[in-house]
Amino acid sequence: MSTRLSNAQIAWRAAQDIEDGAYVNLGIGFPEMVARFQPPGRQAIFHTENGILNFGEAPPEGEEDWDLINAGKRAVTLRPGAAFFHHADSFAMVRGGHLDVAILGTYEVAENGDLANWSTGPKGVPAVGGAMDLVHGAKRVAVITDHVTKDGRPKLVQRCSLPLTGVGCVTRVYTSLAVIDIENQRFVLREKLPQLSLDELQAMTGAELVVPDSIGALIAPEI
Amino acid sequence: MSTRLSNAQIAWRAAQDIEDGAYVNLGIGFPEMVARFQPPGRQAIFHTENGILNFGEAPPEGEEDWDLINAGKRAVTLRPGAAFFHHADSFAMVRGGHLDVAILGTYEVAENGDLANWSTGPKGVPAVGGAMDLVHGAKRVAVITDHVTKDGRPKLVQRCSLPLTGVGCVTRVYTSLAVIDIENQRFVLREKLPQLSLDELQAMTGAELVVPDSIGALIAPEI
Amino acid sequence: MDKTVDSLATAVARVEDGMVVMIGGFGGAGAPIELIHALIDRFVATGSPGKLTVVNNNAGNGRIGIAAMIDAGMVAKMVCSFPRSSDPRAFTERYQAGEIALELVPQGTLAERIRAGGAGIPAFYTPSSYGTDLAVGKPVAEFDGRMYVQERWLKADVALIKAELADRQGNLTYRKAARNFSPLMAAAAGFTVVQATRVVEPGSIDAEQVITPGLFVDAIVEVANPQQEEALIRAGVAYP
Amino acid sequence: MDKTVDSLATAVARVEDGMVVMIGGFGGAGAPIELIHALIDRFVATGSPGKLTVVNNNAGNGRIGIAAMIDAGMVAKMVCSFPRSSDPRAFTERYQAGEIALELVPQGTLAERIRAGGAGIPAFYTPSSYGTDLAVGKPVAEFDGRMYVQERWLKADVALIKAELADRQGNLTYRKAARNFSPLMAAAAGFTVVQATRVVEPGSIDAEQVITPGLFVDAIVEVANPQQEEALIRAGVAYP
Repeated sequence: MSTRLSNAQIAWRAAQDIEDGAYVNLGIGFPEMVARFQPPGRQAIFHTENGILNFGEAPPEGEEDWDLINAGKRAVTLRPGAAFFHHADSFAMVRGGHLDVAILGTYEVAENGDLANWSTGPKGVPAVGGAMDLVHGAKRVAVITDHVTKDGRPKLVQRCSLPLTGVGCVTRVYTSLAVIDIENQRFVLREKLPQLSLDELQAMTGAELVVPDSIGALIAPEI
Repeated sequence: MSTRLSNAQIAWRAAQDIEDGAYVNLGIGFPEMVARFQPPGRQAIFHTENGILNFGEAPPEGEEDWDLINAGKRAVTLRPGAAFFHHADSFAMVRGGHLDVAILGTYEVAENGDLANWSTGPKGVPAVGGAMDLVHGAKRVAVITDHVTKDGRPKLVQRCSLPLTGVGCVTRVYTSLAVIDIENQRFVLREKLPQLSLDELQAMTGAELVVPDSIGALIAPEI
Repeated sequence: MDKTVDSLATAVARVEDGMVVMIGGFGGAGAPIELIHALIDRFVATGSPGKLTVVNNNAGNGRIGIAAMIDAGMVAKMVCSFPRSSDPRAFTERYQAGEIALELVPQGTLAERIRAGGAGIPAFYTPSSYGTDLAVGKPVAEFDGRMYVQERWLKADVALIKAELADRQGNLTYRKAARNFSPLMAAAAGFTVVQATRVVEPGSIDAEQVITPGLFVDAIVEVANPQQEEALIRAGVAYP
Repeated sequence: MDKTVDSLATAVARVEDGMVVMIGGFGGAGAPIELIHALIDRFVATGSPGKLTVVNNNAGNGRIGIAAMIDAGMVAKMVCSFPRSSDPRAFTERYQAGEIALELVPQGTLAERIRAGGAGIPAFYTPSSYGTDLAVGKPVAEFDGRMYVQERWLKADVALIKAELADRQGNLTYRKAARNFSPLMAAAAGFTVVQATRVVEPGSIDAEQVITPGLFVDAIVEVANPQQEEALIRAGVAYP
């Protein structure tokens, strides 16, 4: 058993919490992977910022229709019951709270629910896309992420050091080591890898973990 | 020759100023009559608040489709190139200044362009409909009206005494006696019935008429 | 996912005392008569739901639909732009007796407030009503040299609307000018109930032609031959 | 009334130095490549129109379309949400050299600002960007216990958009996700130019299926086999 979940396993875990019939927006990149792991018998309906509800997987290579793309500009297909709409209607869905779940990647997430996932600072060309709308859009805003950065620093912190995407918006974090809710501006541990001690997990977390009496075992299948 | 224009003749005169291809909203009731008098070779496109562009005349009695009505709840037909849209899009057209002309009836219109056409005071049940949007909607907001009330009082006044529909919004008034522009908060006479003297017209007008060197003859066909 | 329910009574079961209910339609076009009458049936049988705030462009006509709700005594307040009709007596009588409240809103502002409610826009500025009695007490602001009135979003607990086609996921089309306020209300309500003239399978409505996407819809009941409000009024029908 | 014009050059003739130009499309879907290239042709030939402010979700990709406008030196400022792409070098080079300005706007706020521009709403409140660097200097207000940022409408002198069908009165349909910002831009611009894959007679498009009603459209040019931006980029094409 590995000492951390792979990205696919984190995505798998996040997918288990999505109910049948939920309306879901998956951020560009890593979060898109969540769509692959819907539990049998459940079918979420995926929204993309550029104006499609109920799109499906990518078409076979060579069969792309470049007028049928998602927000990551990747070719997609339609599922039965799909709808097109313009950008203002699309973000009315987002901002109006009509999505059940938004799942985003992140650089940092703080115990007060603040999210920083759009800018690594003043260098380079800034680009925000739909992130600042999505964090206020869904009934549930979840983050999927490695628990620590590539050089081992915590991504779950007391206060974000990078430019914020949104204030107090995240409610659940799925990491490579744990599932953590944000409640009353605290990180509340819900599940952790069984082989990992609480002390080890706390050492890799940049803010105090509240540990309830009962926590679950974070176990993902080999993918 | 009559000493005043009939309603049909006032509507005819207003119709002469509508250019080919103009997008036009006609208020409920008397203003609807303007549509009958489009000059040969010109075709305006009519908008109705409840979500139709390019509707046509009423269907024959007995052939009404009550899902195809105008803002006055009268059955209409479609012309080639018609479009349906929802109420917010319809008033986006109005408020966004996309109509060329709105023609409204009125109780009073003041020399500062104020319009009072929705309420005769605190008695009864107030009802405003789309009037307060239409007065801010069109590039040109015109009024058609008798020059005086049924009991002979001026409808063109210094300041409105009735509750306002809009502030400084009217640019032209077509009456049973004259065509008058509102410019720099003054009534500027453009045309009058030839048989009417300036003094007679001024006597029936509740604010001073500015009279340019050249004014036209208001002559409408017998209708 | 299948949002259809098998009866009008089930469809309107979410409406409770004191709720804000948006009802689609402009004149007879788009009025969900069967949903409204199902609500009246429940009120007559149980005394609930009462004390409702109803949002519609008008305030009922004749003795059916919203007018019949008012006659039944279910409505505490109307939010509308034009509480007049060919036969406005139901509202007029209650209003003049002080038994029903009225929030009068310019039609375009009403549409935009509902649109804002669905779109997560808590407030916006409009030139409409500036300087008039209907702007009294509202914040005003100047932008680019012109004065505007601040208006707030309008939301509802439940919306009752009438569609032409509905697929089981809730994607809707409307018939002609019956569209009017309904797509806006579907988005502005916490729970949106649709009576559809025909229920079809997902995929039957071209994705390009969906007017209301399914995520705005919560319950669908098929009413295959819906009554037309205008026709009922002209026939002098009273409900119940 | 016939809004069609007979050449791309005529279609874009209204664009002048210093104007704000909205350009439809998101990624390759909906990018009006032929209109953009007609504008570049005029700039190359005459040195005008330059100093443009361009509004689009992105800031060009590869060496065609908006990226080619930037390469040609026609663009003084980009208003966009995501100035990155698979090949962002045109914008990146100019931006890092300080030769092009950037107004970065969250995507939903960009869409809503354009919608507001078309709808006569000078300002509105949104939760998006509250408490972030992109809200610095903007008015904020509390509604129902939550904080919001005030945003202003966005209008343009000219919009360049790509439609699937256009009738001669300007009623439009779009192809799939090529719809995106185009209906909003058509309404927010003083003069809206459309390249349509097929021009049809009024009445050919079902009134229920019109996405952009004709009153938002000023000039239409038929481009029967439009180039697809994404396909051009993958083929490594550069313009001119």
